[in-house]
Amino acid sequence: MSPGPDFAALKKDFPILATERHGKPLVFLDSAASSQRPTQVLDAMDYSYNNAYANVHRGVYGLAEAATNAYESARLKVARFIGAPDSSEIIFTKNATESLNLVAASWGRANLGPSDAIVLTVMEHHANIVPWQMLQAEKGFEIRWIPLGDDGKLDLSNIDTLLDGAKLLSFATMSNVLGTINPVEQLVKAARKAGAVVCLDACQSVPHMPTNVADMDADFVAFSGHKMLGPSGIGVLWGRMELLEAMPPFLGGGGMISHVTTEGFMPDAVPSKFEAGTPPIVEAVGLGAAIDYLEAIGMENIRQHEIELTAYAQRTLKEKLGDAITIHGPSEPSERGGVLSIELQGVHAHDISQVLDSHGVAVRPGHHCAKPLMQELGVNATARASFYLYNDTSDVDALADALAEALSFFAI
Amino acid sequence: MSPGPDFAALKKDFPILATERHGKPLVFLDSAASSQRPTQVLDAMDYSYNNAYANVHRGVYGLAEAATNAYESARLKVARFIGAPDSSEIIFTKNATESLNLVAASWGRANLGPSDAIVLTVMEHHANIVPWQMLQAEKGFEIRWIPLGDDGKLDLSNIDTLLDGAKLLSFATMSNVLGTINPVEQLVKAARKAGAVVCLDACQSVPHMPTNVADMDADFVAFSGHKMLGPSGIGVLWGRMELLEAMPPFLGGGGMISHVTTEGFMPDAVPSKFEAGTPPIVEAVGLGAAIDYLEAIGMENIRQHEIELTAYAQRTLKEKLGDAITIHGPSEPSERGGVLSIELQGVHAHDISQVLDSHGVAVRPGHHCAKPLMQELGVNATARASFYLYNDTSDVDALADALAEALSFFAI
Amino acid sequence: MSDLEDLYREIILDHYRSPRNSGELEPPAHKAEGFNPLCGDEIVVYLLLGDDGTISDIKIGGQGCSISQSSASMMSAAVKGKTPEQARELMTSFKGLMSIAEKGEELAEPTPAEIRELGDLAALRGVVKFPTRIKCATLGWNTLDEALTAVAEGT
Amino acid sequence: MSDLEDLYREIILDHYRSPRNSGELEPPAHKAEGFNPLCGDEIVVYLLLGDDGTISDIKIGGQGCSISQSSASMMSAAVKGKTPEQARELMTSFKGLMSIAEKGEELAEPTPAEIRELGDLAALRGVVKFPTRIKCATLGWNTLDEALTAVAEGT
Ligand SMILES: Cc1ncc(COP(=O)(O)O)c(C=O)c1O
Ligand SMILES: Cc1ncc(COP(=O)(O)O)c(C=O)c1O
Repeated sequence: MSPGPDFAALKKDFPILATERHGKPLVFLDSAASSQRPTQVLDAMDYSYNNAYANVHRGVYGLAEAATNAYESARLKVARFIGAPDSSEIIFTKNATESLNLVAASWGRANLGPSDAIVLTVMEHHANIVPWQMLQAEKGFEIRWIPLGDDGKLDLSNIDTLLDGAKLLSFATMSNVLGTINPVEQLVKAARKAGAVVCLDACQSVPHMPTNVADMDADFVAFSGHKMLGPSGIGVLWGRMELLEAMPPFLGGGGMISHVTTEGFMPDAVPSKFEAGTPPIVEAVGLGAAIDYLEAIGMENIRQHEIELTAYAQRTLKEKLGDAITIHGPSEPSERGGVLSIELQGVHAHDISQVLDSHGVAVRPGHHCAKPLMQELGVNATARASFYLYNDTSDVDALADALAEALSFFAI
Repeated sequence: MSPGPDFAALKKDFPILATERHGKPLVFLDSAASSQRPTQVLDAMDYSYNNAYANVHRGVYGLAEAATNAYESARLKVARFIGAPDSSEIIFTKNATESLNLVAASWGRANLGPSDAIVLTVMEHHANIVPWQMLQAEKGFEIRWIPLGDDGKLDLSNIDTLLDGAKLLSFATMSNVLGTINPVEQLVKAARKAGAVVCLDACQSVPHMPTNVADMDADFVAFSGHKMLGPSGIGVLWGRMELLEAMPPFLGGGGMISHVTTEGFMPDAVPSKFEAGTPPIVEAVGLGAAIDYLEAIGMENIRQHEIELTAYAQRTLKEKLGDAITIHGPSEPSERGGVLSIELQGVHAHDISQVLDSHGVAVRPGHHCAKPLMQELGVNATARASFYLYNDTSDVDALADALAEALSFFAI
Repeated sequence: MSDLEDLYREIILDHYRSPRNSGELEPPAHKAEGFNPLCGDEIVVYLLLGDDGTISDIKIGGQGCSISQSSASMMSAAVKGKTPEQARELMTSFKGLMSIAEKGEELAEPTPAEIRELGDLAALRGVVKFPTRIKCATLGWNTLDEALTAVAEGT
Repeated sequence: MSDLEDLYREIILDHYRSPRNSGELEPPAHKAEGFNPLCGDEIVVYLLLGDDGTISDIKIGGQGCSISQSSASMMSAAVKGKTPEQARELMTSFKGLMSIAEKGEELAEPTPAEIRELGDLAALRGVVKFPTRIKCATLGWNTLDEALTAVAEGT
């Protein structure tokens, strides 16, 4: 379909995609929730466990050094992958949710008071809402919301008013429900003008397109390993060094101190300061291998592949299902990711997903952890189909066929 | 050596133990920092990734259900393994450090004020010190310390005075430096008498001996997967249901809410309330497989094996190194775990470990994240050798030989 | 019959398309709201007790999938005219059908008599094969349970 | 020569066993404390500047392994009588030997002239093969750096 890498050939790297459901080949369309992973990633982790595993940082014997090197190389890879100026600005967490909680609990608790305001958007994932609401209950600041506009995009007509006097703007680079790619440059500029710190929930964009945190000019960027071919159990927070250095620690424990007495403790330098306890050692190695895999294909190519697949899906689904289908989010494929939130007339999302499963097609029903957005959209659930590099037009065809079946099954 | 399972045969389940260092077979004696893991655990995780992986809880398609079942079965296994009355009391975290921070940030922040006191011991790991010091800086309560007595044991002569009016007693069931097994029953009874909540850092005991949280009559119990043959990236907090239900959430995000609007959120029930974001899905499966492996051998047998190995090590090291060696901690093997903190006359722990490594023997030098204890002992580092089920007398012999070499290398 | 057809029996689809007792009741009727945190389904139960202590009126609001909607619809039909105790007994039978044991109770398959009592609701037994859907099927019941508690506590 | 012997050269063991400039200095001498968070090693540097602006006296306290102790001992001997600038130049050469580049600088192997200047310290080059030990070798230097900064800021 696209020039460059042979996307059709990639499927064989993902053993799970060769499995069956109810005697039908698995059509996996839920990568926005969590991706699958290639053999290369599992092999790298097994290699680590079987040849170079020990706890990191605190050992001088060879195995501990090898494990530490593997863990720190993963940090270097992540830094390079997202264009971080300094690899010490990469903090490994357990998931993007923890990354965002870290920003709220450490930066937020130190910087937000009752007379302050922060700005979020109504299309945020709960991970970028609830940590702020929890802190709000403690500190009493105001939360302002950028509303939804047309075609699944944000309404930025009042952005300067909303940002006026705000200390923080935190938003998703790409909506996990609508696929909308938010205008990072415009938003960051507006935030800078207002003097606000900028936090990006980049969970849905980092896996799917080139990322350069320096170019984006953000202060914090959060994402998860499991959505980008990496293992479960690891997330990333990138932060600007000056901010990270000024922030108090988040969790306390081993590895994050330089000294402890019964009287008190002195935190270690960044990033150790924010990595209390035994980190996700082998998960970092797996994430590093995932990055190697993604870079070999090329993030530009992946983005291009997904734009084409999204365009094909929009066309095919409309052709096959006509007015019975609603696909939320921007109509222009280049303005969105491969995340299609679908409504089917007279068929609840839960039931769509159930019927699709019986055809081997895996899509996710629900609010996708974005209830305020769902309320805005006036729906309580959508069936979400999301693409990744291993999906192709045959998957879209299977989706269209299965949706047609669901429609006829529930037709009155 | 012991009747029952054939411990000598277990080594073959651990591929890393068949690797070499500097042309010498690896003698891994650092399980107190992190254990190695058998093929069975890696196979279970690979199987999950390759056959039953999807994000948990929020999908209705088959793969998501299979992943959810696998994740929840792991919870059941953990509950059974530690004798938890209700599997909903098992919370999966990223490590024991997060588990203890959860208790401090959620229970502690809600329950401790300036006129309160909590009690810790001087032999705590930083993971059970720093979270309380961080909260102390915010809330201003008093921290009282149970001092060290003779033979590496706690001095409990003033325990009732120390606990008088205290709201919490938190302590390690087994010291990761001294190996001391603390008298849980006596301490919990004293705490109950004083009306204090009891939190146990069971990192070093759960992997090595039978655990029953109901019998221990504790309120919270924390431990890590990676020290008990499980993968990195997963920890456990068990808590008593009434307390967990009354506690505010810890991290906010997807999966821990029942409802969210722009105005606020309603937390979900326990344990979801405390599991924000995509959990360590496959890590839980790996931990479940580790528990299967441990149970097949039997925790009583493992404990017995380690008592015998510790006795053998105490004897052998003294014989070989005489007065040049100091082994910290209780002299009686049945009162301690297989954790030997060693000092060698005229040779710093760092150098011991370096020389031992050149003989293939992996031991950890340093303060073992227990600086207040080190200060108490008057040393700045020890070389720690720690045993697990895969160690045997040949490993102890290799340790003794390598220590003798280190002594002669540094002899004046 | 495939699992899917077993799940979506005709009677279920019928209740889904033409829900019984759909609507709202004004106070003094009691109201309880239930959420399925996994999928966003919402059920609102409005409950009015008559002078004889039986459920004199019940209405169901909210939105959800065929399973949660039909189950709530069937439930409303089944409990109308019953006392709170009878309604709760029915709930226990229904949860038995869903393989859910109440805390501290043994899991008990409903007896043939109980199944007869369940009527249309018995058609939901195919749900058992789809564990995540069990929450859909029981959402209405759990919400009814809350409404009954609210009535008893006079809140 | 094995890696281990390359690491623990005789001259290193000599400085470890008989550390130079061991002890304390009273104020007005400046004092800085350094910790290696990984292993617990501690170095205390006491520093006195003469009227000519050179390091007129230096003493080393603390405890640690052969590498951190010998490195600090060698350092104390090497910087005594030097100006703060000269001491810092030496530090840069030493860090070059340890393959550590200062922020923003290219990693530069020390020149033969610089190595001559380093004297006994050059014996520590075997440490490079043991990355975790590099922190031991540089602990004294980093602490000296702090002491020099304290002097400059008059704190
Ligand atoms: C936009 C967005 N933010 C945050 C998250 C939370 O990520 P995780 O569950 O890995 O913490 C997700 C994924 O669920 C997401 O799509
Ligand atoms: C007694 C004790 N408590 C807490 C911890 C912290 O465990 P983790 O690093 O897995 O969070 C450890 C292990 O390092 C330990 O030995």
